[in-house]
Amino acid sequence: MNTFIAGDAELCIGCQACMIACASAHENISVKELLEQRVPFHSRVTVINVPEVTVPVQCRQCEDSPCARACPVNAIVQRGSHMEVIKDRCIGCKSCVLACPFGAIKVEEDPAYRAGVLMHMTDDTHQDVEKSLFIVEKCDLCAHAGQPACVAICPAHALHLIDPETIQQKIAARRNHAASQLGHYPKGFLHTGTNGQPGKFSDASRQQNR
Amino acid sequence: MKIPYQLNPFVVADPNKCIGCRVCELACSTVHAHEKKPLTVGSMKNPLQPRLYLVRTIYGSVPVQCRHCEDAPCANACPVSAIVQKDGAICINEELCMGCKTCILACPFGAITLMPVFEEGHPVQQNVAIALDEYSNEMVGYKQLQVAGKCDRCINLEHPACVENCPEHALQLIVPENHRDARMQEAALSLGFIVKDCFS
Amino acid sequence: MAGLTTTLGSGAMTNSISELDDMGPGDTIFAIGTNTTECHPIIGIGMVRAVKRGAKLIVADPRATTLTQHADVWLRLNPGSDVALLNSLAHVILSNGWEATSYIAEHTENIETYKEVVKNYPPSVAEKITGVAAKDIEAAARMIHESANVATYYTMGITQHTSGVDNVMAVSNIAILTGNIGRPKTGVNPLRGQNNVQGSCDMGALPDVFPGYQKVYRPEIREKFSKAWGVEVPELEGLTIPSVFEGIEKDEVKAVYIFGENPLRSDPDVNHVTHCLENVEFLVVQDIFLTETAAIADVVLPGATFAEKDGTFTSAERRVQRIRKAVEPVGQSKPDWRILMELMQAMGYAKKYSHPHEIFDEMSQLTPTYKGITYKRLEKESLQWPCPEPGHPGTPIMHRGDCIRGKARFVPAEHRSPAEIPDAEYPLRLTTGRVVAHYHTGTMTRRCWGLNGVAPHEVVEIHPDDAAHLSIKNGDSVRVKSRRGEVETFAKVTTRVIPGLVFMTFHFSESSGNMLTTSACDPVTQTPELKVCAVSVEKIPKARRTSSRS
Amino acid sequence: MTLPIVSIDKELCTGCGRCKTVCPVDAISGLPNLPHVVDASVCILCGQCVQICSGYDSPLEEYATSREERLAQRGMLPTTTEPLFAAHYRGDLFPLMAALHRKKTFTVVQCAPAIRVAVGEEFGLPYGTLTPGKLAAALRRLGFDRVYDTNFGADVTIMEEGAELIDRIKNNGKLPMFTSCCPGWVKFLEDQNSDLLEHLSSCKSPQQMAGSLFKTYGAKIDGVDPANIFSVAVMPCTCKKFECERPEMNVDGCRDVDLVITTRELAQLIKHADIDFLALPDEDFDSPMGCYSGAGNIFGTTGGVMEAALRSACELLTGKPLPSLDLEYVRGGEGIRKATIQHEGVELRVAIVAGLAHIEPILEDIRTGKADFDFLEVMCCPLGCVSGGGQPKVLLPAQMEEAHARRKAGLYAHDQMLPTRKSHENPEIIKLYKDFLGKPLGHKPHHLLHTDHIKNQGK
Repeated sequence: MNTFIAGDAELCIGCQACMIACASAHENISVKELLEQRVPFHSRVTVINVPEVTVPVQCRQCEDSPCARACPVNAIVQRGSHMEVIKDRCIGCKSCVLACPFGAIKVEEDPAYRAGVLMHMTDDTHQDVEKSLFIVEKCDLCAHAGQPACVAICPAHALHLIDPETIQQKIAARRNHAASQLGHYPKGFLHTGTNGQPGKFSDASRQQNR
Repeated sequence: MKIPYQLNPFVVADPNKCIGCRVCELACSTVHAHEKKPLTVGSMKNPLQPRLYLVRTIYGSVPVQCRHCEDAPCANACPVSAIVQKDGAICINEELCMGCKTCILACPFGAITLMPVFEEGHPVQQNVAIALDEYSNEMVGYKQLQVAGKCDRCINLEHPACVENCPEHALQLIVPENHRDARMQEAALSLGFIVKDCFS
Repeated sequence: MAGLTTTLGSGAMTNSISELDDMGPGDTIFAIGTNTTECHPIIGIGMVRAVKRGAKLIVADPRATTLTQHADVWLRLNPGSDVALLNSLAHVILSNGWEATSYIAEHTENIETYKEVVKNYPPSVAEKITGVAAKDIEAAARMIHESANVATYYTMGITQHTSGVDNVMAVSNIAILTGNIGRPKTGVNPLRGQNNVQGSCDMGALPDVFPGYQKVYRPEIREKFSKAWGVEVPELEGLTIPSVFEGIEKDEVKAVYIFGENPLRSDPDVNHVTHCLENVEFLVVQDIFLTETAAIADVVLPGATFAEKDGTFTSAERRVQRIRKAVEPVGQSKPDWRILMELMQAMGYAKKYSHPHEIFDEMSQLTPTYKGITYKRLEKESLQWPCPEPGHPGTPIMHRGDCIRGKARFVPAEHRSPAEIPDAEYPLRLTTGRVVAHYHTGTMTRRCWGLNGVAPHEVVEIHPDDAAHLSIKNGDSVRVKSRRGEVETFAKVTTRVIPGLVFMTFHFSESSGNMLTTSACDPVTQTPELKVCAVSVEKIPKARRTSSRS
Repeated sequence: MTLPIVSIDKELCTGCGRCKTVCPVDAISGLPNLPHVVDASVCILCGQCVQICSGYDSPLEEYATSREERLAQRGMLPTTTEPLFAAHYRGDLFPLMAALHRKKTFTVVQCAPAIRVAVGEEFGLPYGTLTPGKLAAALRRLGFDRVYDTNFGADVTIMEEGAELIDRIKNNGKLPMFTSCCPGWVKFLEDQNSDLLEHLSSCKSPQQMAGSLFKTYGAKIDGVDPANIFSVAVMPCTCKKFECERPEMNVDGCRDVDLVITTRELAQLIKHADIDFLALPDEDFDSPMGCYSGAGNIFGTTGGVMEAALRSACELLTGKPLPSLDLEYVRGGEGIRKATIQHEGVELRVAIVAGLAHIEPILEDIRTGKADFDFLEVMCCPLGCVSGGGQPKVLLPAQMEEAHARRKAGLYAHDQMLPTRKSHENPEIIKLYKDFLGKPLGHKPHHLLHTDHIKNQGK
């Protein structure tokens, strides 16, 4: 089972610290240099603030990843306990963007590299300029850093790293709870109607009791 | 005010809605045929040459066309830079194309094909002679011009013709940013429905 | 400030922020005119957590915010109708006999006049003015009544109106009517917009007071300061910002010295402000960056940043905190106190200070509320004023029993419409605010890679109905116009705003919402009505798509 | 057994099923994505499936049948360049070309009203461009000895059908009376609703009336042996091919009409003959049977037969002409339109059905005696003959509605331009009755212009 990060809508205040942490965690120079070199800001997590809810959204590391299945060049692969993009393979076809039900995949510009595609400027210059490289980016659980930056920074503790162990524990705890709840139901709660058993007041039961 | 770069929009079809009627192909051919309106079948001079292709399988049918990749392999592969980005679409400059077919090999979607060129119903010939057969050097005519053709998302029109004409509304113009925004909102709303205290 | 001073005797937060951490079942947070989670995120976290623990939340805001998602009652009022809403709450409370009778009898005055006024605001009437359903007003009033403690928080949504003082007094009236004052988890709490705005007000950065809000008009105060400083302090009060601009226009004000402000972006009706400052004879600007205002100054004095200087900041909850220099000032920049001192010396006043604590000591000796606070004490603790004598523990909660001014006073206010109402030419109402990533005119935050990254440009929020009517789609370039100017920005189509209302910030100098806002002011404080003005929005025809590197 | 008139090519059909949605009699069946078939026992040959079909022979795909073979199978000329579609009708150009080549055959042609507003489209003119002059010129260039017009037949139809209606009203005949111009409608009644056949007018359709007059009245004028006349009709309709082949459609053993080609086939023939249609001069149709009124011309669209009939019937009943000849209230287009005409004390209640798919409630009303009208016009195709199965096929379905509306507008525009706008005022019609036919519904007209409709006759 893959590990993933989930946002808690009950606690998130929409401060976007996770986005900034994410963006800088995926760059290998200081923020001062980022600013000086005008490196574009790319965050793999997005805080959604709509009237109904405020919560960060990122990749859920699906087990049967629609993005990976949609990719025509196998640029999205399972690696360790998450889905990862192999940048060199990506051609920017956006099939994964189309496929992802969470909108968690972005195709972003990397101005440091050229894409080899000429872009005809239709504005005033009418020149052909070489386009930057565009590649897919998605949450990689900060695999390079050991701990997801967004989870670490959230001042509201609204981001949770959910690993297989956590989820198994949760499932077990809830099952135990459900089982113990069953003990609190009134005696004979299964006698009526369901599961093909005759109800307490059905004719069949009455005749048996007689 | 600087307008942020937008990813190239593209057209995609919903296989669950597609009935395989090929109207998209007809519409596509029509707008790219440079023929005068109106278009009744009898008035057509050139053969139908769509830039999207209905694929029929045992599971059903769906048209396939160009995704306008950001790092388009076709453009990368083209030795004469005949494939460029223009108005947010990857377009082929037919003047420059020499029919080398590298782009066809590069495209992972099969969205590019060679198209014989016609004008007013007649094949456009090029200065390439055709030899009679394997043994004779006799010239029997000139070869028809053929260029690579693919979806240009109808950048000169308000809406792509295939999207406009699909009787089942199976084709959609996807603006990646909007698509993502909508999906993310849905995802956020779904997180809002998780039971209380589920993370604690 | 003026509103709370009139009703309670002090214009600061009555209670402490940390009380939010103790709130739970039985407590209610009443947030009016504040987008706390975005503008005061740390307090916002406190509120959201309190709600999770079981506290109730009443939010009054025309716009959907993160706070409204957590609200038990959301009073979605029309901008500028706060007085009507608050009076109606009082009407419900009074007509049900829910008022705190004994507290009112012992500690307040003027209740009868107040009753006279609010009786004209039954929920049915208020519904017409505010757009809030009568049942929601009743529900909010009931919630206030049923809670053991109600803490009220407000910010610029209350003050930045032509009826700002009335709004503040109406808020305060509700608190004293229900006896929610002078106890933990209650009070009237204006959240300040800047880290040290409380401190600078405390220090007398207002036209009519000396430090500690000691009025200039009182002779004994003037005498005290004249004696301490060895100069005759003038009897004349200073000018408010709008009066300064008026003075420039009348050629009465010859020189302006601005520090730590960027009025070319932060003040309403920017075009007018620009005109005035360009025409004043002598303009000095002291700032840490070359802001838009500094760019037109005759002299620019480079100030030091927070990390480059020693001193104190006083937070919204009146907490005086010691800050320390971490790095030396860059280049020619100097701490503000040193620049002012050198200026003072150059102008012939020979007093010399070597460290901010000397200035602090001088000030605290002259200021009763700060008298017990010293740098020495601040080494170990942070103190909330009033701290009138050495050894005093400070005052986390003000107005215990009687309030600062003696008896809390009910000051009734009638509803007044905003200064500018939409018409055919400017059919939409603009309200302004902030986004979480940016601070004020973005002078500092837009120079941060991350903060500018999450909010790189202005957007105007517009309701889907209005957008459809104007053929505007999400992300379209639009032009927003008012009688005072126009800006270009991008549309964000969202139901966060109600139909007829659009929302913008003032963080982005290239498309500042303040190009549009009106300079109509509250008659008492001269605080401008930044929260309501009439605008029109139109789509800018799409240019051909170009590259980001154009 | 000859080729079926309307059928679906299994190789080209993608099974999209859109033909099913336009078939008014549910004659088409098939599973999604699999080739569909037409049930000939139900099909009324209206050709709407041909018009909607978009399953074409892609040059990018390989088929078992080559294009040449496919053209031959369909009876189409090998020079045809247009794309081929799955739903198609039988082409009949080869026998026509043979007849035109036979020196001693006297070839006569008539064209339906809807041809003159549509044939130009096949040469790149805008939808609905009116080209009667070029049409006549083209037919003459193709070698027809006489270029007559179905509109003349339509005027005759008005004389006969109008008289029949008046007769039925005056003599308590079976009412409401149904028009019998649309062969699909007639076939539909005969095959599937034979209990209502008595309502159907006994008149032949304008095509057949004109055809029988060409070989009698016309033969007499030109002094030719009717057996040597080859009579061709250019029709917007695929069912007309069926109608002309009906065994009872003859006079004394001479077929009324020998061959029907469609508008599209005519255009293919003109192109095959290398005639530059757009450069042709405007010429007149031949006299006498190329002379027509506006009333005859509007037969080409829904409500037109009704309007033409009313223009004459009201005047003949009362002796006073209608105040206005533009009877907008019958110019519908929506499925069912009903109107009541009051003129000089005479009240006529009429109903017009455009598109056979809308007929069921009307038939139900007639059967239950609830029908509140005296005269019913039915056209199988959505907007009448302008949208017929043989008309130029609009490539994009989205443009169909516009094309039909423009053709319809073209017909009414032509009507307004013509010197005579009432059938009974057409001088050649007056002359025809005076010199040849006698009185409407008389013996000779009965012999030449009327027929009996019999259950399942068409099969």
